[in-house]
Amino acid sequence: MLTVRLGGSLVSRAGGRTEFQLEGRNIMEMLRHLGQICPELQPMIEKNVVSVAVDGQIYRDALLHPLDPGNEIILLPRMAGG
Amino acid sequence: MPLDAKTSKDKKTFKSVGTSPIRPDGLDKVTGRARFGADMSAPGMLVGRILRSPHAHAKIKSIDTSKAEALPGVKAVITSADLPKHKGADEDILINIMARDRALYDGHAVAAVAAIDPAVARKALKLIKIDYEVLPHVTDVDLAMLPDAPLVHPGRYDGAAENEHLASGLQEKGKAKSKRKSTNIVSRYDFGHGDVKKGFKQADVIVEHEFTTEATHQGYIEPHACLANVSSDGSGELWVCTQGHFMVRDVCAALLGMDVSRLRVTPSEIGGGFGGKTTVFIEPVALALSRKAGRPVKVVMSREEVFRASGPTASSSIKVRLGARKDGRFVAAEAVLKYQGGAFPGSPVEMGAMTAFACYDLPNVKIVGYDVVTNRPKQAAYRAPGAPMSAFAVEGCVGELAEKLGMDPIDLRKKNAAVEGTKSSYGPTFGPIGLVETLDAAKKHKNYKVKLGKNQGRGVASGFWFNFAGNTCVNINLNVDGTLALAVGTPDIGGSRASMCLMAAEELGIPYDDVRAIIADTSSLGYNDVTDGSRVTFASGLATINAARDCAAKLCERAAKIWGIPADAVKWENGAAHPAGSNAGNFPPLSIKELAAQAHSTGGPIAGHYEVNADGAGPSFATHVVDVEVDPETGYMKVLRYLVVQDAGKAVHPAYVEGQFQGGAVQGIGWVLNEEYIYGEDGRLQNPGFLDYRIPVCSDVPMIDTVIVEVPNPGHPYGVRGVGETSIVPPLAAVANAVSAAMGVRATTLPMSPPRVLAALKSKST
Amino acid sequence: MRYEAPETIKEAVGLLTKARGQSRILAGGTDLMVQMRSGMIEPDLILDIKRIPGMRDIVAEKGGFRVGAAVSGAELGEHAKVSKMWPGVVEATELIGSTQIQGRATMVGNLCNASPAADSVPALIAVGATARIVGNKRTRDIPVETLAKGPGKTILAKGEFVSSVFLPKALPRTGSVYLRFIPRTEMDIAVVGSGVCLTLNPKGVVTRARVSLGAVAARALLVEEAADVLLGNKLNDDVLERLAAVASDAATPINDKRGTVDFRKQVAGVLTRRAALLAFQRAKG
Amino acid sequence: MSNVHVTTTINGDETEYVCRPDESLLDVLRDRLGISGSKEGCGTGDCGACSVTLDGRLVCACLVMGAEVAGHKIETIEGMADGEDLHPLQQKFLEHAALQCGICTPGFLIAAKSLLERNLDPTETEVRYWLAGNLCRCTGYDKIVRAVLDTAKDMRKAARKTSAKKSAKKGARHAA
Repeated sequence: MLTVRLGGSLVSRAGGRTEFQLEGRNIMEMLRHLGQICPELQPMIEKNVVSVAVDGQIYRDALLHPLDPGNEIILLPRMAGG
Repeated sequence: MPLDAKTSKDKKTFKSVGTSPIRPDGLDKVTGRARFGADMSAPGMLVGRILRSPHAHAKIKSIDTSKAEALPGVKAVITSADLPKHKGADEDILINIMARDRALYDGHAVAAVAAIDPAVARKALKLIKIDYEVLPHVTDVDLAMLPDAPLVHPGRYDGAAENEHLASGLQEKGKAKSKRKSTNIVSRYDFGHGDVKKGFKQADVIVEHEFTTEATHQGYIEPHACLANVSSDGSGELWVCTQGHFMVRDVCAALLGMDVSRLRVTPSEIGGGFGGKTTVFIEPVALALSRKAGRPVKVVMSREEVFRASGPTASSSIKVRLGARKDGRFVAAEAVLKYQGGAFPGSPVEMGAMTAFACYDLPNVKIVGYDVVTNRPKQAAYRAPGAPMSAFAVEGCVGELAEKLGMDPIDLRKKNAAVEGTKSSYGPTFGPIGLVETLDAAKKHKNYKVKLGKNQGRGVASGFWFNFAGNTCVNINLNVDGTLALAVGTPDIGGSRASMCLMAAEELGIPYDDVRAIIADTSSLGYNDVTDGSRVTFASGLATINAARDCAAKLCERAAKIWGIPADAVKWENGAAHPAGSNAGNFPPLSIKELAAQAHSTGGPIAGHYEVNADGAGPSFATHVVDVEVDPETGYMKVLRYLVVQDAGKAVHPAYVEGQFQGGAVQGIGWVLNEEYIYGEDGRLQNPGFLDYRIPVCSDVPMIDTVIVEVPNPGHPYGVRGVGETSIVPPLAAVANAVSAAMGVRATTLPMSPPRVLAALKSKST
Repeated sequence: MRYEAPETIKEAVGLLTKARGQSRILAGGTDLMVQMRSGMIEPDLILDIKRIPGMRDIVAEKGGFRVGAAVSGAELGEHAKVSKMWPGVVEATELIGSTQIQGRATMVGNLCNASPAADSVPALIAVGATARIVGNKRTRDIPVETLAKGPGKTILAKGEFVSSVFLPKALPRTGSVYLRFIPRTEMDIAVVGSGVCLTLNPKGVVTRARVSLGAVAARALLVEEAADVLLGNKLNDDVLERLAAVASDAATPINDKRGTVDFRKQVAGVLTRRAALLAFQRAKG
Repeated sequence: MSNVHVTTTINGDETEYVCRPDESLLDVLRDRLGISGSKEGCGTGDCGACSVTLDGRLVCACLVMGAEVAGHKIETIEGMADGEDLHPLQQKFLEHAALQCGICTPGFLIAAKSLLERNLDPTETEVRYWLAGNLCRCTGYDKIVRAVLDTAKDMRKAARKTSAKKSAKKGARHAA
């Protein structure tokens, strides 16, 4: 089980929930599981508007990045720079 | 995947990296030969011009283009009817580049013409008749959130949930809940940890203020420009000034229903962007005109169009509360951020919320952000999008806390500074970061010791930016003379080609002048993300280093073949292949020039390449110190001295790193003192030009002192962090803190233009 | 649209008189080009007066100087004698725009553009300059403060144009100053401008004074009440404070993107006080 | 719209063109003659990216009419280097990293050259005010001002050397 915390607009979309216990060997599997148990987040996951911070590193478009129960995993909005 | 973390720790001495040679594109830029967006032409080229709404919000009842079409010399006229009707992600972009049934802001495009010359094009625009029904508008973020505000997108946002949140959110108690379903509040963002209620109970001192900032513009000197050429077989070429030509290709192809492979986009030299050229405005219009006219079409925005119809940044309204114990330790912090981002969702409030308290180690922190739509042009990224405004508010409170506690502002920041292992206010735990190092260097600097005179004040502020990485693809081709052609896919906006050449030269052990970098078009290289998020020196640099390693490996293989020994018995050192050890054999080294000269007869051309979705970008922190003098009779402010201290990880080309520091600081000075979007009662922009949109001129600013701190980023082979954006995060707060100190009253409204300063001084004395 | 570059005043007046539609004089062109580009005006005739003899000359006359309509700010600033006699006028003209603008923009253009915020106008009013109007029937000289009727409007009739400005001879112990407020250091339109010209007797008492304010009304103002405060007095703190108060009162500005009513009124007083003090110092020599 | 036929001298070359009366000199240079080193940042004289000299006087090409320059002399960025030899300002701008995006650079170089032709020993303040009509959004002006001051210093040194030698040559090439 992975402990996944939410930040940003994901929190209000998820009805205020900030933490989930999820299955998955990588980011893709984890997001798939999250979409199943929290369908309100499914559109955001599909639209690829989330980033994932794993142990302090922020990953965008890195669906195959491996995850481990020991990781600090935080879902954040996808960011844009200037 | 983090690359070669071990290398970055090992790599301590550099030959090329860390020097500041002349950039490869420099000669063309000092002689007028460099070709920017508007500098290209094509045979048979037409002039494209865009007609724009004079209304902030209006229903477009009808558009009659018949007279314009009949004008001799007019070759095409388009409206939204000539563009595909998209649904989904691209729809907002499509409606932003050409209004569909409502004009949503002053300057919103409504039609476009292509004609044989500018005079005919101008005449044709006047002949297009549009029947508008003017609708109520709203341009202010706080007004747009009121329950009875005019709606920018009626029915689109079911805002009931957001309104509930707003009503029950911190410090918002007592405000009436809206019964209306629709709203201008597009999203709500929540960040934080701990329990702020409990935290504030432990506080000995609490400061609390409401702040506002006005919208500013990136102010790049080159207006948007492109030249589109669509052939009758549907294939097209686009020459364009942009921060991301792959993005332009993909978005334009999607909007116009073209195959991506049929649209080749070549980036021109880019005359500044700062985030403002990370999206499309005129490019799909130029392509659509060219497709309809069957001829090349050049579209160049006027400066007025740039201000009215490109993407300025958000204006904001921010409330901050910060509590500390007597010893200066922060115990609780909270903020509510409201950013308006113009006519479509996507204001940078989420990043404003994430960066707001990122400099500090906070046990209890709560941040709420609201993204709000208004009748203004859709905002675009501007250098560390969202962060300067929230830093202005937070650092203003930190400054006041220092005053109240009687503590040195740098000491107070150091006491609470985020360090490696700190759980950030936006969630993730920081790796190795350099905030404390910037604070120490700032305190040691001579500027911090200068005694201040009458009406003078000193301001300190720190700032943070994430820095991005992302999709990157680089090629290196070995030329027959042993020099290298380096192709990168990220437009060079401030000297990045020089940095790439330095890193390739470093890796291969050859002179800097033997590497020549170009920005390749979309058909010559794999996909590259936009030049944004301070990612280029990091990500394209990382890819360049790895492409160079790939090249070196192939050079070793070739030498091994020539020597008749296994490839792993050859190593690359100082620009030549060497036998790896005495067991490998006794061969004189083969230099890159020797290998290149015989490449064609020993197995063919040699090239290195690397493609990656990079990660491991290291955050960058900065601390700025500024002294100002205020004329108490006129409110005029003079910046006396300015210091930027920032962590670059490793400065590849130190002169351009300093340039980024200095440029960001001066943009920030403009934002805090005089730059603002001024809207009239009619919702029209009143200052769409450089005369009344006042960016700093040369005589407005002093020399900008810099200190480059280098705390290596483990995610990069050389330790590089991005540097472009962090430099604009602290200045708003730093200057505001200095002006507040000089005036003796806190500045909470930006810009602090002289009338506002004088009014603040008056309010103090009464 | 037609471009003409006549070589005599007579020819120029003839072209202007005969022209149908809008005509515009081209001297420095720094306002004309901007107005044309923005679509604000579409003149039928552009009359370039720079090829008419005398238009680009500064000529000594009756102890003062006649400045041709096409003399640029840079040329005026390089004229040592004018700069020495009327530093306030030269400073004001040199404040118009950047170095580049200075290479083209003219004092007469600044005057005829009739902007309430024109920098050179309060300075010209303060020194008692006159403008020479040439036309079909007659040539006349008028005080500069009577040229503008309101923003963008002048008393010039069809066929007329201003060919030169005359700066009178300065009396001994005279000092002229123009100060303006802008939020930046350069490249701005005056939020408030103040021109002061003082003449002292050997004891340092003001015997002649003219005070003018810009950007605080529909046109540049000659503020006689302010001059009255100075007349017969030395510049002590009390006089200066009264001067500032009178100048503030005389200002009837509007709120706009460049400043507020309160701000402009206060700064009108501050600048007039500072300008008077500086003019006093200059007059003392 | 009646076109105007103009004969003028651009970077030493006698040049003829026809233009409409509403075209600026900048329009003519860029769109009719293909001399595109001067840039249009605003079209209203506020940014200085189109700086050229007209009979030796610094102006914004966007505020000069194409029709009015008959018989005059125009110098643009394209005429600044002497063949292969860069003007000392061009060289110093490169060495000091006084450009980032480069769009304002031609205007700054022309303006700075015009300053040094008048004053070979400007103070920092004089440099800053002279260049106040040239906007740069990238550099914060620091390195530009340093490059100009450093060029002036070198050109003064060169001028002293030349005059000491009483060389027949007319001073340092660019030190007018």
